[in-house]
Amino acid sequence: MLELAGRQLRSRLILGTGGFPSLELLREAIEASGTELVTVALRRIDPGMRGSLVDVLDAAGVELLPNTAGCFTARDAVMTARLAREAFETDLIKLEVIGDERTLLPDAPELLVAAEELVDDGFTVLPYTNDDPVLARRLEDVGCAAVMPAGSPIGSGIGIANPYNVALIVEHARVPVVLDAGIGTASDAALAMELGCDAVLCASAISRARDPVRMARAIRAAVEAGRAALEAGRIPRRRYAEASSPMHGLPELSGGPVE
Amino acid sequence: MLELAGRQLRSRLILGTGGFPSLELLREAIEASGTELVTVALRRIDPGMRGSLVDVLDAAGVELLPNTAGCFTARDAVMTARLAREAFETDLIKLEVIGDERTLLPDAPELLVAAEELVDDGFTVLPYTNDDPVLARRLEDVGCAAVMPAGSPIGSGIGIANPYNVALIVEHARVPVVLDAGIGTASDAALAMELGCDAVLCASAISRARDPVRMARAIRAAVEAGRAALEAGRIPRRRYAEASSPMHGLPELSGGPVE
Amino acid sequence: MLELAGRQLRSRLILGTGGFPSLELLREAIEASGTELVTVALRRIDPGMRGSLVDVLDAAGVELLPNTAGCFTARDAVMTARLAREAFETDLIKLEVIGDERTLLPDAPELLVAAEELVDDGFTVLPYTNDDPVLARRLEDVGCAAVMPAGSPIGSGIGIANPYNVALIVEHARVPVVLDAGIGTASDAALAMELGCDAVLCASAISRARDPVRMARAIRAAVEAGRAALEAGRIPRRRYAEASSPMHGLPELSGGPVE
Amino acid sequence: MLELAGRQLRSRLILGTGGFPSLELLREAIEASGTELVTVALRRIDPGMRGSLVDVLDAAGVELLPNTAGCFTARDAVMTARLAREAFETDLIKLEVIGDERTLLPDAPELLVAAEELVDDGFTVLPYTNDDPVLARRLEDVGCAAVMPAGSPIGSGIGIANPYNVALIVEHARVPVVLDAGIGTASDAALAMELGCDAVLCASAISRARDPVRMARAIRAAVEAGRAALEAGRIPRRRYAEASSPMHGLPELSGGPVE
Amino acid sequence: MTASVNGEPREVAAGTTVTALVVELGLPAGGRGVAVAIDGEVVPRAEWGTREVDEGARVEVLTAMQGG
Amino acid sequence: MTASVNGEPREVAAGTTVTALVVELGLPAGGRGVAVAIDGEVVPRAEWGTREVDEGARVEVLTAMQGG
Amino acid sequence: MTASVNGEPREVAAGTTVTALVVELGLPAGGRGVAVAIDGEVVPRAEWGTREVDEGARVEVLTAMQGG
Amino acid sequence: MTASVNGEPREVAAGTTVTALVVELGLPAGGRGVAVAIDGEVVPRAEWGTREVDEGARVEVLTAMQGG
Repeated sequence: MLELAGRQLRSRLILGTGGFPSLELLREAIEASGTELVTVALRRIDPGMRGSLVDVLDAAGVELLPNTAGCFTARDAVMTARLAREAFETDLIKLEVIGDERTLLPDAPELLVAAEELVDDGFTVLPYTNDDPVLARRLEDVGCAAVMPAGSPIGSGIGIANPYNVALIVEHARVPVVLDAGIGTASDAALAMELGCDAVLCASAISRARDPVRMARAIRAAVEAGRAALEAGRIPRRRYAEASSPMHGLPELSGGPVE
Repeated sequence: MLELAGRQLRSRLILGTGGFPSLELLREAIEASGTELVTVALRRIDPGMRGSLVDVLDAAGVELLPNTAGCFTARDAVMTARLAREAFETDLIKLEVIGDERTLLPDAPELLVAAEELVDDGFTVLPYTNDDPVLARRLEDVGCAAVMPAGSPIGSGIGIANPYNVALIVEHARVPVVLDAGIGTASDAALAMELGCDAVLCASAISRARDPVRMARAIRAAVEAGRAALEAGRIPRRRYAEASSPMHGLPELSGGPVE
Repeated sequence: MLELAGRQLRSRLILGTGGFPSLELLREAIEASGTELVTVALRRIDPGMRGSLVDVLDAAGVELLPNTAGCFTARDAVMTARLAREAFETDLIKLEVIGDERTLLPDAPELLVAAEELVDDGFTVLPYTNDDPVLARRLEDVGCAAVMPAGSPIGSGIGIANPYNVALIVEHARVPVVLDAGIGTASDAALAMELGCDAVLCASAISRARDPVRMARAIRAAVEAGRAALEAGRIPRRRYAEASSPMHGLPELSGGPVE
Repeated sequence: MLELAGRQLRSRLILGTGGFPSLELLREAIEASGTELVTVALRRIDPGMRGSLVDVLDAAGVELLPNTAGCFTARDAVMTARLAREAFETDLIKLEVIGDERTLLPDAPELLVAAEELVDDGFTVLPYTNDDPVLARRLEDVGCAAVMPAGSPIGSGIGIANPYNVALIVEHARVPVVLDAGIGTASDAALAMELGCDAVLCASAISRARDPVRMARAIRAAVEAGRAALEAGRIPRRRYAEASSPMHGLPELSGGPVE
Repeated sequence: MTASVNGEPREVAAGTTVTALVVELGLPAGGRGVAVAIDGEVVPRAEWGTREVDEGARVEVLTAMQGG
Repeated sequence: MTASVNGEPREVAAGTTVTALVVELGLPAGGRGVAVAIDGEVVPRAEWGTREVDEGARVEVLTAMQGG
Repeated sequence: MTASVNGEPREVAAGTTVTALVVELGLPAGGRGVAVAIDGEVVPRAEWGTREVDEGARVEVLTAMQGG
Repeated sequence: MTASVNGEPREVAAGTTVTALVVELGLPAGGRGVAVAIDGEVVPRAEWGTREVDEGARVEVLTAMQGG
């Protein structure tokens, strides 16, 4: 059981809803993924939009985690969080304060300012951060309910570019660590869990895969595999081989009778 | 369904039986792993041995894959294979011809000689090989039913030291490729499958984990995850980010009424 | 020629003076390294200290780059920079604002505050930063004369943990990028330059090597090698081989006269 | 000084002559590289060829190392070696027996057969091998004067795909180890030397660089850097930082007079 | 009377409340999943029924989109 | 009469068959999971009942062990 | 009269200037490589000759050390 | 008389020695950097002056090329 933001979650996979070609595929992927928590963005109403995202998500029985994607300043992010609270009647917020259009990596100082302000305003803040262990600690110190470091840029599929930093974050954190952004495929998700992350947040790797529903199943299994492997206690890495068949009791097979 | 050596296998995980602290743990790990094929070694009878390995494996309903572990020459390996055929009434053989005690890596020329001889003698040969794409092709050419490249030395837990070579082997192979040796944890197994391997053979990573049964479950899930991810068609790796939330429809949040 | 902070430097290696077992070894390493710029720290006078560091450095003809090592707040770092200016009559400052004793990685928000204040106060600021491309850009925006990302934690010898991020920083920077911290050996320094860094700052890798003077020579050669390789334009990485001997003109060697 | 094949060599860089756009560039690159030993291939005379390769190489004062590139069988390689001995009056031979046109990786069993035959015939055999530690040992055992493992396929520029295997070869070898094939840029060459290789053989990385002469200089410096770093004894990799400035003697900078 | 709604000028009758505007835009009356800001300030749902849209007001009407 | 069994000298009665030896060693009569070589040659199970162990014979009696 | 010098209490004569203190501490008179702060403020070198160390002042006298 | 030289048919006068053929092909007489095989066998340089090219012989004349 993952305890995150006061919730008890059976699934350690948080699903981003961006990038799915249709609401129907999103619905199926949610089911395949087993997720209990999904992100949504807040945007101007689109007159041409067919079907209601919120209805689909409510029917799926998942909780909403609104984000502040697209915000480049603490001010905009805070405002967006407040709008999201009105829209979705939740104090949960995935806080994004982007610093760079090219990498969509967060702006550390603005992120920290926004996090502090939202915590003070009663939000349960889940910040999307970079893989800097110091910033992760600062976010925790101002009262964030988790830290969500990027493995690599959003949608890049590069995986965990610096496992060493993610391990440092995990080692030091007293709140849950959610690997957010960069996952490309199942082994990346398994690795995140083996590094000690408490959960994985995944959007593009699933929604933009050739077969999103199958990939949802794959990432779900990978998250479970990585978590179980962590709990099972892996063997150490060794420089040399260690035989898995006994090296004693070998027969003497060469040749004739005893002289 | 994996078609391997004329069998139809639902599980893509082959379990090595070496290193389990007890037959009971082995039995539980077999069940947890879902495997249908397990390796055994052939050794001089040990008067102190309690319990029958073969009985446990027969009761578990798995097929035996005898190995030639501990053989350093083609001659010994061929002889051991013939003894195994008598003992287990099977033409399946995991062919190992070791070249070096330190790394337990195979001896390429001896391996090829033994493979050819065993194929001619009617065996269904599954050779443990190194990650050399050329040798893999030669083994296939002499009639091996699969190739089983080492990710890294047996029991080392290093994982797949050279994914590039494993990918080259997969790309060229017309027989199943089984990643054999070196797996340390779940993400390694998932990666093997994502590289296109048809199955994973795993002993020490499971048997020597702190909790072998849980690790059996982890590796099983990882193999399924990696396979599903391959089939689902992963997203490409990109140098830059690709937004997973729409970059249009953003509200104008800064400030007062229109002037 | 490297243009850094208004200086024209022939050497692209900046030497940290920390960790040398003696002033004599420091002197020899400076000579072997070819450096023209070396860091110094500012500390309370130590009555037991023998020999004058400044005299050694002045005699070697190198320029001093004082640092603010050991500062954990913008306030302390700014104060230390001002003291350094008095002590060494230089406006150059290697700005360090540490966020964590374990990793000695910088505190992003404090670093940015200190950088801005020192730039406003007329300093030529060379900030030690993490490998976050967004923070690097912010530091540049407030007027820093260079950015000096850590390859990995100070003294760790891990090398460049995330070459991808360093490449992103280089790609975007309009000021020189100096790879600072984490270098373990020559190939790390060569890689830094190949990624496009303008210079390398190196202390422990040299000062704590078994033979510091020889390592100074090694890192110097590596920096020159990496820079020359960048300028020479490396071959692309290819998935397959490309013959380096002609595949035509091969003789027909098998056998007898033409039939 | 490198002792290789009975020669005393000041340069640890062996240059492959394939791929240079002109003999003039080859001549300049030889000079820039400092090499004393260069490879040549043997092919049918080309009536259109201008300038004599051998004259250029003789004038440069370098020794020739003929290769058997393009041979796919032990028989062809042995014959080619004998022709090379006649042509160049040398018993040195870079033995290549290729197993696969796509990767140009060696065919292990054929290579071993050819090596043994050539050693028996009085050649000084320098075999191009893969990175298999067992095969390297076998080649040494039949009397090869060195082993020359591929870092990755010829001309691929991938660098050293499996440093772990190269380290295993070095650790065990009693003859010089020359990293042959796969080098893409300077840091790859430095890494080869740091892994303990005695020399590097490099063709495409230099000859096909945008500026071959500058790249010759770069790789030369990198080989020297890597070798010096090995001899200097690098610092260990540490998980955490180790300060390079003293953590004691820090001033108390915050505030007013003592109360 | 003209206001700006989601960046576009729009004619609104004097006295139009936020609730009325939202319904006019074809959104569910309940407002689940919808948020409104006027002139850079959030309008809490409790005030939708009484808060009128003024001449020149900059209204943002937002709803859930796939994202993140 | 002495033979070598699994590397150790062992007294065996003259006329002892492979089957008898296997049973003597406490192994199941059926022989599932057991293989026997004499003087470096496999003894097929079909011959166990008739094949006798000679003086000085080098017998290997092997069985399944965890491994691989 | 007592001041704190680098964290240690130290007797200084009334009217002692920074320059005098620096020399007392065995540092070069020129002051190259030395910096002084009193009560958390930098004392510019130009003021060393005239600035006196007060009772209870917290003086930091710093110099170059290997580092960085 | 016809022989195959480097895979191409070539008229050669009866009694042509290897040395003569090499010179005919425009190569240095000394032969530095040149090797010759006839019918799959190396012709040592010492025999070039006396070894004649026979009718139908398969001659390979090789020289140094950039490579490796």
